[in-house]
Amino acid sequence: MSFNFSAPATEDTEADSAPVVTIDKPEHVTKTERGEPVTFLEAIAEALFEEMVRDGHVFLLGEDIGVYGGAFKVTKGFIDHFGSERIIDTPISEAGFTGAAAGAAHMGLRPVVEMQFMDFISPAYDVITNYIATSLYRGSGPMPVVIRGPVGGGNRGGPFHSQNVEMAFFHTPGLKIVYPSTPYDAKGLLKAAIRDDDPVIFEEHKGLYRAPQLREVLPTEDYVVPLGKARQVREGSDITLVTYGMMVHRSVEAASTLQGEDGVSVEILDLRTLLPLDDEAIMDSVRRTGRLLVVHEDTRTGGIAGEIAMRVNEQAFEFLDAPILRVAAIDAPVPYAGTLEDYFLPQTHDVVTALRYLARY
Amino acid sequence: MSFNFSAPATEDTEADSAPVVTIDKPEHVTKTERGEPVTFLEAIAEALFEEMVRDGHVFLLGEDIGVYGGAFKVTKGFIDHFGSERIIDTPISEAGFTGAAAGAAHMGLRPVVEMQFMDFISPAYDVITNYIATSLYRGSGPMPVVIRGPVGGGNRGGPFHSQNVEMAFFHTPGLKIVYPSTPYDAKGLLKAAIRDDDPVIFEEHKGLYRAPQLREVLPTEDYVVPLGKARQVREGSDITLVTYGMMVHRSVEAASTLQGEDGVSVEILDLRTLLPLDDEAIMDSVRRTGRLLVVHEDTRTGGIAGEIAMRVNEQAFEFLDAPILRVAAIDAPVPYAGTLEDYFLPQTHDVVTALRYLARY
Amino acid sequence: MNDPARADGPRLAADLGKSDLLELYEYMALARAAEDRLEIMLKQGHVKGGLYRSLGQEAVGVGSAFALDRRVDGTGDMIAQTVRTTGAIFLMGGTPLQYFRQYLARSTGPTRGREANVHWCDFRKGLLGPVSPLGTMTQVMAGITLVFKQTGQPRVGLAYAGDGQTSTGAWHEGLNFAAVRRCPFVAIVQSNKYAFSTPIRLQTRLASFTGKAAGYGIESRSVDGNDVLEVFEATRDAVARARDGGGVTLIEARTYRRLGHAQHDAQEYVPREEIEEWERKDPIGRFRERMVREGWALESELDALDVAARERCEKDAERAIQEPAPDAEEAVQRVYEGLITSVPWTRLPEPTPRGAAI
Amino acid sequence: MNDPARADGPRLAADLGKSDLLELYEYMALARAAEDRLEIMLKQGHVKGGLYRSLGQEAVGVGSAFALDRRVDGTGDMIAQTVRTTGAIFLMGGTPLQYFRQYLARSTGPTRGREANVHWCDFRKGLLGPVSPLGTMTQVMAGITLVFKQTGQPRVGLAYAGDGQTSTGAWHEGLNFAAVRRCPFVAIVQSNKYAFSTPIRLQTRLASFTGKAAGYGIESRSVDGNDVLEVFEATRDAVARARDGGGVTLIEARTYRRLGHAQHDAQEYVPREEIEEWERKDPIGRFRERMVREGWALESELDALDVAARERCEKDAERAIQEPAPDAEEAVQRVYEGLITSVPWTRLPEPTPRGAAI
Ligand SMILES: Cc1ncc(C[n+]2csc(CCOP(=O)(O)OP(=O)(O)O)c2C)c(N)n1
Ligand SMILES: Cc1ncc(C[n+]2csc(CCOP(=O)(O)OP(=O)(O)O)c2C)c(N)n1
Ligand SMILES: [Mg+2]
Ligand SMILES: [Mg+2]
Repeated sequence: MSFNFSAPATEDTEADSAPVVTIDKPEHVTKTERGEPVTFLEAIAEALFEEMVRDGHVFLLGEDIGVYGGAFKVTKGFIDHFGSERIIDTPISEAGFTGAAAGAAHMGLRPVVEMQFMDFISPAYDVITNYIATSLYRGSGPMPVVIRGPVGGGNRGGPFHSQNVEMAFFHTPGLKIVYPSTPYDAKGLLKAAIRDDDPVIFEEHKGLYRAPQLREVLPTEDYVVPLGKARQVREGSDITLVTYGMMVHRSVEAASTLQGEDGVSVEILDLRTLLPLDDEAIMDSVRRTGRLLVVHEDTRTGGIAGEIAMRVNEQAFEFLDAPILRVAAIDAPVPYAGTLEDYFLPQTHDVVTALRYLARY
Repeated sequence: MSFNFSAPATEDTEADSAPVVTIDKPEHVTKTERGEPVTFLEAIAEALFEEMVRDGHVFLLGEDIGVYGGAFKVTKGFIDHFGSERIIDTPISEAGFTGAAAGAAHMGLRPVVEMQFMDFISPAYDVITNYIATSLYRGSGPMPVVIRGPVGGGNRGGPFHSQNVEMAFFHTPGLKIVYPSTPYDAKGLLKAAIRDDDPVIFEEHKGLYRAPQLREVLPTEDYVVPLGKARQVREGSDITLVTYGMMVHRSVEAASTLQGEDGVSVEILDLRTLLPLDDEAIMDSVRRTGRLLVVHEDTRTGGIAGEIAMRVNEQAFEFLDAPILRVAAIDAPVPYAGTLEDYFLPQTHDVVTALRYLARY
Repeated sequence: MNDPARADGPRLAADLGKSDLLELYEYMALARAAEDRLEIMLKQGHVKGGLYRSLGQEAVGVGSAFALDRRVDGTGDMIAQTVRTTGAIFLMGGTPLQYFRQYLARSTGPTRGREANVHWCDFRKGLLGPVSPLGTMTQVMAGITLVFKQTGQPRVGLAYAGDGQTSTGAWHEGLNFAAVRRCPFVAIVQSNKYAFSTPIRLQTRLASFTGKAAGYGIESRSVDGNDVLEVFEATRDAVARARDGGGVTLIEARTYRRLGHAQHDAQEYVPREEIEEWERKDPIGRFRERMVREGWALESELDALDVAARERCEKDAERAIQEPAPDAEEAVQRVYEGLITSVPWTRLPEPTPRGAAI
Repeated sequence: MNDPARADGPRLAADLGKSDLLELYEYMALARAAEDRLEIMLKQGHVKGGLYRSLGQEAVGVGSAFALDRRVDGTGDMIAQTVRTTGAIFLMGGTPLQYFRQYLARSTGPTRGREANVHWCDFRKGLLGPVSPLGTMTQVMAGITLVFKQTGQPRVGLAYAGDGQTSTGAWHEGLNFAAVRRCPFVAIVQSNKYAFSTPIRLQTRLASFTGKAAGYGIESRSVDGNDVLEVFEATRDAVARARDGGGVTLIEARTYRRLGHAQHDAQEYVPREEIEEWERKDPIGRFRERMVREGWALESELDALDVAARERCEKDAERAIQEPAPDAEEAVQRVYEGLITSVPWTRLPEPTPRGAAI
């Protein structure tokens, strides 16, 4: 079935109604076509915009994503371009609008849900794990729903504006989880996620959104980065470091230090997709280096390092020359004060220390 | 502050109101004092009843726990004994009454929440992880809340009456998670959980509730089983098997087979408390045997085996003579049909196969 | 009865003709016959897990679904069914055979044995099967009807809930979403006195669930849920309003759950007289009596429908009983599109943990 | 004003005497002064993260909290505060110094730097601090007031929510629980036209939030939220009803958020005239004018209160600024009672992963 969105809603629900596809593109999604470098945030905005243009089935739901453009302004101007039936400002009801997205997916649409902060995905935990994740298995059809939003600490956001949510969903078969670390990947992975027929949780680290040093010029042609494939960030022969998100950048710093000061060669894999895990890439590397460090910003106990350690035991134990180790946040809620939060989060010096320990092992 | 519950509620809210503490004890909580063996379910009922008698701050909330006595009849007759202000039949609102329990805990009470099936804890995921688990850390005081209910598969309950919920909460610092496997432990751990000042998720496997072979005579005096301590179910020298819940019993069967048919000696640890993990007991055993199998009924990816594997790497890698391995349910929702569910769940023969593999490694 | 205007013969009641009235009766009888037959299968050991009946509530599902534009090509109205609306499932085009296969977890069933009771979808017939967590389906149906509106399809969605479900945050968020977006949505609350064992007064302080509508700024109506024509008329109006862009209506259908929550509930918390009182208000008996009294049908015509329903269910039940369970190995399929979940390594021909990899 | 009957002098308005009226003014002025001072600290770089103001809404918090039995020994009424009820926090006994320390994440602050803005509790003063996920506090306060009822304590709980929060399932479940149990609970909805940028019409179809009360079978009242006396009177009635066992009341306080959601919101979605219109309805200005006009107080008396508020805030702000941040290592403490979370092994004097064990 093919859909055409009808004219803007009647006035009694939407004073925001705007003519459909007549207003110019918002400026922040035009950088790539103008050959300019984009930030992580702009890459995401471009992916959303381009997918909405490419496929009339794609639409967005979330709090304040319309006229305001979302808490981080990712969708600024979208409502003028696509109208208020494709950019839906929702009541504050994460479960309700995520459930509604599931219904829309049943009808053949491809909803992209924004959580204002990913911390607020938790009221939707039930509908995501029990309904969305299980739909295909239960025989109720595919669930091409993407749930995206800002995650991560370091911004003095306190316990409810700083969480990483991957491990809330990692244990749920049927979901995919994506967590990019660069503008290129963010755009390509988000496009892949939108085109994927499985539900995808898509995490965007706030600390990357506008980081100027990450800006890069992206291909002008359409591209996707396939889900489920890790990226080799740096080749190395002595230690494998598996990480993702913000920690990719800290790990690169640490690896440079090790190379420069210790002459130790660290290979870095950016997982990009956390579920399903790219076992092959991890095993390949571990079989070559014999040493593995997992670094994640999320808290320690029950973090993804455990699953990776288990799989390496299952698939590459004989190649290990040292214990698999991890660097992670401490087991606590995310504290607000700068002193506390910096202590809470894994820092570059932690990675350096862990790598040195492994190198000497 | 000390509390006395007031007289039964006024009629306009509660036609169920009953005189307080005048009605006899329900029959199923009198077995131990009569020297009779109790089932797993009766052990839990006794723990609840005795704690309510011992401490006037303890009260219960949940769906259908009053006149009906709960879906599994754990609290049958309690409302006649304790009245409808201490046995509260709630509206269908897991988040609402769990949040209310948190409020009651702030006021010095010790609420015990029943989830009709633990699968329905998911709408309360937000309030448990964000509010209850973080209260102490945020400076809002202790949270002596127990959330208990039936879990586990094998009963043809389908995807929403069969789940294990430990991994939904294992990644949340501030929570404790308990999962007993015998009547003795169930009673002692539930008492410990109720007396503990931290919030506890307490999982009760439906398949154990009325299993006749588990019935045992319990001490007539008050006892607790401390949280955080694993139990050595069986001594052994060749392989350590770490497990909990229903899988303790399958593991014992498998270990007997190994002993009898292969002459391999398997040590079994029943974790009992999943969070915090009893690292010491695990490491002690692994250091002696050099081989570790983790068996859990819960699904594979992101299961607790991963965290255990990671910790053994961190703390006892040098002692490993073989890879850490696991036996778990397949990565899928719990299917309804018997054929599918039996295939989905880890079976005794899986444990036997895994133990043999490790023994020969 | 997709279009009353096309019905043959004179309008007898509620703007319906004789064939319509007979159809209403037929589907109530079919629902009852199917559930009766299922109960036998439970006692015979063919059904595992819970068995939930709509006994005494048949008029709600049948009367309301009859007001929908029912099609089998995926372009009609939709319902979010529950275990208390067996008749609506059949009226939409679901069959007793599908129903039995599902309850018996057969490989031929609509979910190939993966899910239980009425938890199955058939989008072509407009059937949205539920999950257990209560309230979810109101959210999902809100999204479905959002799409009807977004894309200008003249379709309506109807979601059933029990009295107990209205206490859930999920229901609140779903209904509010539909109300704010003015989705073509009809919410029916089957107020049947209990949620499992919990009486309504411990669920809400309201005397009537129409009071809930006031909280969402939507239309509402309370009907005698044991009068199939009253249910039909109220739903027809609500559906027409929804299709015309008038937004959401909440209909309270006052009825009674004459059996326990499920087969394993002995209903000890219910006074015997209460059940007897409602036996006298049986929706099928009442409608039969009225049809005969008003001369809309002959006893013999209705008897024939009863017999046909029972025979059909008997035949379909026997067939379903003979059919096979799903193959065990299917358990690993369709967790993801195009990915196969790994088979446990301990079951590989040559067990090795490396086989555990995806 | 714990007991109006004991106030000195004649009753001037709303059964209040002069000292009461001055106190109402004083706390509105204090709330405004504290927030003004905080804004300066934000610009100076002392405050990290969001800054949320109650500018133009001061009458709601102050008028309502004034109706409570306020004590500092843990036996009085309680409020679940929000960032829009700064005045209520102060009236209950919270101090500007605590408020600044918290916003500045000082080790001396009520959460020792673990939490932000008004997210702090002081149960002795009846302060229940929120978490961010909206709706939670209505559930928690439902439980607190449940205990008041269970244990026969003559105490009342008041929870504030915004218009947007009423859309959450959490709020629905919490309020319904309190309603069904007839808890001594007062729910105040601060209807301030927006939830972040979302106007009320995209949040609910209701014209007035009193419509929500109908969905729970509870009492309700709508008041001019910029009239501190009207807020006070409505709350006083609701509190008295709650204390008498009359259950829950929902009060809609109609007001306006004159600044952005937080400091970083430039409010571009709001017509300039709308803000100007509400500037003219400023609750402090209106109350001042009325007090002078009616002869309840002299301009000079009110000026003195303004000055005192500003001076107090100035002093407290300077003090808070000087105070230290918490020690980094405190981050591992009090995750559990009596257990210390492990320090990262990479920070041990001799780093070894074995040190990672709990
Ligand atoms: C969120 C959630 N909590 C608890 C349950 C368990 N449960 C299943 S049906 C039911 C009672 C439902 O009552 P009601 O909504 O009145 O529907 P009825 O069965 O009376 O038609 C309960 C508590 C559930 N399915 N979902
Ligand atoms: C569950 C949840 N979703 C989203 C948010 C983000 N958020 C914080 S405040 C706010 C708007 C609240 O509006 P309202 O309830 O009207 O209160 P006001 O700020 O107007 O006083 C939002 C969306 C949140 N805190 N919690
Ligand atoms: Mg009911
Ligand atoms: Mg607001």
